[in-house]
Amino acid sequence: MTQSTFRSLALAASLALMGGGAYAQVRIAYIDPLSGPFANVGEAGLKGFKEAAEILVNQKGGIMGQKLEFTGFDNKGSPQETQIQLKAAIDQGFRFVTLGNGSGAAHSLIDAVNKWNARNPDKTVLFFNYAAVDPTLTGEKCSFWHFRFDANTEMKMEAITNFMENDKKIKKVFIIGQDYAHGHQVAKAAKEMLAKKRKDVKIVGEDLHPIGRVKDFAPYIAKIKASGADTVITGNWGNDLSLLIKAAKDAGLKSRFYTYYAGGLGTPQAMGAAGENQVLQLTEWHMNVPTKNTEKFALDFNKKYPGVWFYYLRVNNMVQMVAQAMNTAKSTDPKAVALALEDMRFQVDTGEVWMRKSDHQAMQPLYISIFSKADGKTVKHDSEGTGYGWKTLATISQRDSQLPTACIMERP
Amino acid sequence: MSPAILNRGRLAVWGGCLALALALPLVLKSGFIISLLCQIGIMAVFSLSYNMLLGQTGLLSFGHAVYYGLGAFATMHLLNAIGKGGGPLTTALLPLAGGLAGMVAGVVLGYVTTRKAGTTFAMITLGIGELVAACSLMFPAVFGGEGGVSGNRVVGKEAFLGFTWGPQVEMYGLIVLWAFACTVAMFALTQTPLGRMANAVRDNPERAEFVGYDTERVRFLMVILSGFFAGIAGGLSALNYEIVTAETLNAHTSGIVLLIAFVGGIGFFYGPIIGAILVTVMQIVIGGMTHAWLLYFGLFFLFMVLVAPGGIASLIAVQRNLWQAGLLGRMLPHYLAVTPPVLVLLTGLVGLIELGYALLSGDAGVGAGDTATRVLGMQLHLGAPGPWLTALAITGIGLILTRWIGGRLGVAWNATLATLYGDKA
Amino acid sequence: MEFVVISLLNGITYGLLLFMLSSGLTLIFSMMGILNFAHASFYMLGAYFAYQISTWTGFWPGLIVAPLLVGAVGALVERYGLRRAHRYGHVAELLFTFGLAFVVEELVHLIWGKTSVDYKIPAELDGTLFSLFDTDFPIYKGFMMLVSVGMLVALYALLTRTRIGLIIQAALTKPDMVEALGHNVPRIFMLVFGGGTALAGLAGVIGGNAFITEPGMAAAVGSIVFVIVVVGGLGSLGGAFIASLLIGCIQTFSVALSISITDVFALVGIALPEGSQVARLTITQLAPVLPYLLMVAILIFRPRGLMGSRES
Amino acid sequence: MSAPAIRIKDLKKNFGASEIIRGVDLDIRRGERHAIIGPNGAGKSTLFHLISARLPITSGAIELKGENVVGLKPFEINRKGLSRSFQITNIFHNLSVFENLRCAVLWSLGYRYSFWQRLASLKDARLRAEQVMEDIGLDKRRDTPAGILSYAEQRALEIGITIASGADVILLDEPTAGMSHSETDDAVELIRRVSEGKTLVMVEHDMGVVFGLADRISVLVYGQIIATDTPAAIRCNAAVQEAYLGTSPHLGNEHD
Repeated sequence: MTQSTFRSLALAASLALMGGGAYAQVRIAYIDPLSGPFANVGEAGLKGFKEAAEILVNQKGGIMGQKLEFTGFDNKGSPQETQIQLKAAIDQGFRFVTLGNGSGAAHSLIDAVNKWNARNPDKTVLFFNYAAVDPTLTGEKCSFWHFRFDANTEMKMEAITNFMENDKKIKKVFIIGQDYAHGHQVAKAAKEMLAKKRKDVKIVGEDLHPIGRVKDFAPYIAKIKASGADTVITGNWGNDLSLLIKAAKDAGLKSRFYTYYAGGLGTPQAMGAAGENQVLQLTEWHMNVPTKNTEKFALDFNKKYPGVWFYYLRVNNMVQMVAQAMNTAKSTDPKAVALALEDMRFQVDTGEVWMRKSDHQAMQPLYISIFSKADGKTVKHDSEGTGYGWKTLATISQRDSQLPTACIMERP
Repeated sequence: MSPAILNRGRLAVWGGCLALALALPLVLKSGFIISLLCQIGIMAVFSLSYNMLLGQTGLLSFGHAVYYGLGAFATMHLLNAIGKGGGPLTTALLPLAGGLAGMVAGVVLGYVTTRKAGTTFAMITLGIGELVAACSLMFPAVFGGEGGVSGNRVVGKEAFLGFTWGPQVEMYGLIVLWAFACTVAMFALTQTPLGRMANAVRDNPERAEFVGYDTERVRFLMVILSGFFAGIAGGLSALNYEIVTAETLNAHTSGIVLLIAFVGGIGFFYGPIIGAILVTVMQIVIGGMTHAWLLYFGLFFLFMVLVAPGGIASLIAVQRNLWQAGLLGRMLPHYLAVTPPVLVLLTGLVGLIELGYALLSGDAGVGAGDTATRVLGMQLHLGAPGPWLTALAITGIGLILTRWIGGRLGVAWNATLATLYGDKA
Repeated sequence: MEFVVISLLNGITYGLLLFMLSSGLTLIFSMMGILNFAHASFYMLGAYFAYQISTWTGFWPGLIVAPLLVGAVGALVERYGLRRAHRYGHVAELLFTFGLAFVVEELVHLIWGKTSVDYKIPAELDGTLFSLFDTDFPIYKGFMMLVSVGMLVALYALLTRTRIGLIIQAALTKPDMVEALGHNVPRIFMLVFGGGTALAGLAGVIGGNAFITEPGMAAAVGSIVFVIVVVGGLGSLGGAFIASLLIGCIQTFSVALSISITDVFALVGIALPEGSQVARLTITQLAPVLPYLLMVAILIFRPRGLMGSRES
Repeated sequence: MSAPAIRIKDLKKNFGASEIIRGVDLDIRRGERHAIIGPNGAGKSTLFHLISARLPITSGAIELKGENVVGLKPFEINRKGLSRSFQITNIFHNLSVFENLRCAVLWSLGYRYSFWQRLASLKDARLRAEQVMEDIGLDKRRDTPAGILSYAEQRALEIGITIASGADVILLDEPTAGMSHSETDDAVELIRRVSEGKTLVMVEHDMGVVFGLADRISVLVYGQIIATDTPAAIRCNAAVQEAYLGTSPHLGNEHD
C-alpha cells in the first residue's frame, strides 16, 4: 500500500492545486494496467522496475546522488485512460513515463507525448517503451521522444527465420495468429522473410482467429494436421497461446510451435506438460542463459515475490541505460537524456545493447529456446514452477536481428 | 404552471450550469482536473443518450458503445481526411459527423434490434455489440487495429476567434459547448410527441399500439436519435483523446455507460449527468488509491440495485420532496444517527478487502515475502492474526450497529414516505 | 472424410459443453424471466471450486461437490439478492446479475489471483481414447461427452418423471398459468436458480481443466450462451440442445473453410470488387463471429428461435 | 345504406385444440350502442381481442366500415377509427392523467412521430386532452401519476384514453367491472355522454348497465351468437332465457 498511499497523497496535493515541484528523486511514471484482466502483467512489470531501480541503480549510488523511483499509474489497459494518467503524471511533476502493455495504449501515449511536447516545449516528457512491439512505433510513427528497449515484431521474426533458415527439417509451415494488428504483422513478416530465406519451404496454411474468443482450438489443430505442417508460427499470447498448445497436445499434433510469448506471465503454467519439446520461444533472455548477475537477480526476485516470475531482462537494461544516460548528460532534462541515450552502447549480461539513433530502437542479442524438462544441468531452472524450463537452441547476435527502418524522425 | 414561467426558471438553471461549467477552469488550473472534466463532459452526453433508451423508452441495451465508437471513428477519419484543408472551425463542427455516423449505425442496427423489447432486446444488443466489436479488430484499415486511429485536432494555421483547440482547456470549452447543446437537445426531445410516446411505449407498449402508435417504430426512431447523440459523444472523445481504438465500441464501454446511467438514476433526465460525474471521479480517484477499486465499484453497484434502484437522482428527488413537504427535519436525526455505524462498517469492510488484496495478490511495491503492508496508513503485518481480527471485529460491530440503527431509520423512512405520499394521493 | 469425422467429433464435444451451460440459463430465463448475466460466472466458480477441491482430494470428489457448492451459492444469491431486486422489476434483476458477474470476477482475482490456476486433468483420464486417421481423440473429451449426455438424460428424467419437473416444464411454456395455479412460490424459483447455476458449475468442473481455468473464462463464454438461448428459442430446452450442437459444429466446420467471401459470392455468380478487406476475409476468420450472425439471421427470419414456443 | 360499422363473418378462433369462438356472424350498425352479453367463458373478451387485432384470428372475416381489417396491426386498426378499452386497466402508469390523455390524442391530430415540435406548443392536443379530462371528471387530478389513482378513477381514465382520439367506433370491455353502485351510475352517464353520435360496442356483465344503455344486444354463448335484438326482445327471447338460466338464476346483476 505504500505507493498507493503515496499516490493518494500526491493526488490530494494535485487537487490542492499544486503543480509540479522539485523532488530529490528521479521519478518515472509507470503507466500500465494495474487493475482489470491484465493487471497481473502490469503488476509484474512494476515490481520488476522497482526491484531493478533499487538493486541496479540506487544501491550503486543512484543518479547523481539521487534515487531512481517508479510510481504506478493505472491506465486499466485503455488508450483513453492512458492519456488521463499521463496528464495526472505530468501534473505531479513527472517528466519520464514508461509503458509496455498493449500497442493501443502505446500508440495513444506516443501521440499524447508528441503533442504535449509540441504544445509545451518547456515541460517536455520522454517515453520509454519496454514491451510494446508494433514496428510502426519505431517506423512510420517514430518519435524523438520515444525509445524502445524490446525488439519489435519484425526483428523477432527476422531472428526466428534466421534460425529456421538452417533447420533443413522444416518443409511445411503453418501460420496462425490473432486477428488484429500484431497477428497480421507476424503473419506478413513470416511470409516475406521465409520467401526470401527458404524458397523451398511451403506455407501450407494461414489462419487468423478473433482475439480471445476461441475456446476450443481443436478445429484449428485438425486443419493444421490436415495441412501436414511440421512447423507452426504464431504470435499468439496469453490464453490464445495456451489453449492452442493444449489442443495440439490433445490431438497428438507433433509440429513445432515458434512463438513470441510462451515464456512468461502465466503461459508456461497454463501450457504445462503440453508444451514439452514442441514449443519454442524467442526472447532477449531466459532463466537458463548463463549470465553473471541476472540469474541471481532473477532467483532473488522470484523468492521475494512468490508467484511473480522474473521475465523482462529488458526492464533491467532499460533502468541501467536510463541511469547511465542521465549520469552522462549530468541532467534529468528529458531532451538531454534522450540525446545521451541515442547511439548508446551498453554492456549487459547477455552482450551489448545498442540504441540505434535513427529510430530509437534497441538492438540486443536474442535467444531461441525450447520448452524442455528441467534437468538441473542445461535446463537448470524450470519456468514458473512447472518442472519444465527453456533450453537454448540458438543465440542470435545483435547484428543478425537488425533491419532497416522506415523512420524519418523529426528532431527538436 | 404556464409554460413561460417554467421556462424562465429553467433558463436560469441551464444558464447557471453552463456558466459554472465554463468558469471551472478559472479555478481549477490543474491539467489533470481539466482532463477529468473533459472526460465527464463526454460521458455525460454518452450516458444521456443511453438513457434515451433505458430511462425514456425502457430499452435495456448492452451494445450502446457501438454508436459511440462508430461516431468516434467517423470523426477521426474525417479529421484526417480533411487534414490541412480544414481549420479550427471545421474541427469544432466535426462531432456532428460522428453524430451522423451514429445515426446511420442506429438505422442499420436498430432495424434488427428494435423488433423486440425487454429482455430479448437486451440479448440482441449484446450479440450485435459482440459482433461489431469482433469485426472491428478484423478491419485494421478502418479501425486501425490495435493501435487505433489517431489524428491531430490542431488543423490549419489560423486560429478561430483565438482558438486552435490545441491546449486542453480550449478543448474543454468545446466539450462544454457541445455537451450543453446536446443536453438541451435531448431535453427538448423529451418534450416532443415522440419523446412522450417513448415514455408511453416504456410504460405500456400494448396500450400505445391501441392509441395508434407503432411501438416498433417508436423504438426504432429512439434508437436512431440516441445513436446520433452517442455518436456526437464519440466524436468529442475522438477530438479530446486524438486517438480512437477498437475498445471504444466494445462491451466494456457499453457496460460502463449502463453503470453510469443506472447509478445516476434512469428515471430522471439529469440522472445520467450525476452518474457521469460520480462514476468518472470514483473510477479515477478511487482507482488511484487502491487496486481493489473494481471490487468496490461492483459492490457499490449491487448495493445501489438492491437499495436505491432509482439511482442517486431519485435519492435527491425524495429528499427534495421531503424538504418541500417540511418532512426532512423528521428524517435528519436518523440520517445523522446512522452515519457513524455505517462509517464503522465501511472501515471494517475496506480493511478486510485491502488486507485480502495485500495478502493474496501481493500489492505492487510490497512483496508478500515481507508480509508487511500499510492499510489506511498503518503499518501492518499480514501474517499475524491481529489486523485480521481487528478488521473483522470492526466489521462485526459496524454490521450490528448498522442493522440496529438502520432498522429504526427504515421504520421512520416508511412512516415519513407514507405521510408524504399519503398526503398526495 | 477424415477431416469431416474429426471435425464432427470436435463440434459435438464443444456443443455438448455449450449445452450444459445454456440449459441452466434456459431454465432460469424461461421460468423466472431473468437473463442471468452472471451465468458464466457460475461456470467459472465451478471450475475454481473443482480446482480447489482437487488440490485437497483429487478430481473425483470435486465432480460432485463443486456443482453442489455452486448451486448452493446460486440459491443464496437468489434468496438474498435477486428476490429483493425482483421487487423493482426485471431490469433491476438483470442489472443485479450484471453487477454480480463483475463482483464474482473480482473475487476470483482476489482469492485465486489474476493468472490461470493449474487445474489438471486427472491422470486416469489423461491419454488417448482412440486414434482416428492418425488424429488422437483424448479420453477426457470422451468423458466430457459422457457427462454431458448423462446430464441431459438426468435432466430429461427429472423434467418428465417428477412432479417438480412437470411444474417446471409447464412454467417454461406457460409461466402465467403456473403462476395462476399457485405454484409460483419463491421456493421453486430458488430451486430453479440453484439448479440452473449448478448445471453451469458442472460445466465449469469439466470445462475448466479441458480448457484453462482463469479469471477471464466467464467473459469468454458469457455472450455465446445468450446466443444459444436466443437461437434455440426461449423456453425450449430442446431448442437449446439443438442450437448448442449447431453452433458447436458451425464453429468447427467453418474453421475448415479457407475460402474467402469473394469465393462465396463467386459461387452464386456475383463478382466482388478486388482488394476490399471484406472480400478478402475468409470463412475461417469469421468462424467465431458466425454464431452472432446466425442469431441476427434467426431474429430477422424466425424471431421465436428454432424451437421456441413464445415470442418473448 | 353505408356499410355497417363492424361486420363479422364466420369468425373462428382456436387456442390449441379448444375452440373459443366457433363461427360468429355479427353486424354492428353505425351509430348504435351495442352490448354483448353472455356467461363467463363465452368468449366475449376474446371477440374484442380479435376485432381489435390483439389476437390473430383463426378464420373468418372482419370488416370495419366496409374495409377488411384482418391481418392489420392494432395500431393500423386504431388509425382507421376503432378504439378500445380493456377489462384489466391498461393505462400509462408513470405518466400523469393529462399526459395519458395527450398521448391518446397525438396520433389522431396528426403529430405522428414528430420530434421537432414542442408538446407545450401543441394547443389543439392540450385543449383536446383537457376537454376529455373534464368529460371524465379527472380535471382535478391533472398532474397525478396514473398509477396512484383510485380504481374508479383509473377506469374512467381507461375510458378517457379510449375516446380521446375521437375514434367513431368504440369498444368498451367491461367498463364498470369492479365498481360500486354509485360509481357505476357515474360511469354509465359518462359512457352515454362520450358515445354520443358514435358506434359503441361493449361487453358488460351488469345487466342494469346493459339494458339502460344498449340499443341492441347480442348474446354470446360458447363462442356463438345465439341472438341479436333490442333489449326488450332479448329479455323475452327463449333461447337466451335458457342459456342464461342454465348458468345463472337471474338475468340481473352479475359480477365476476
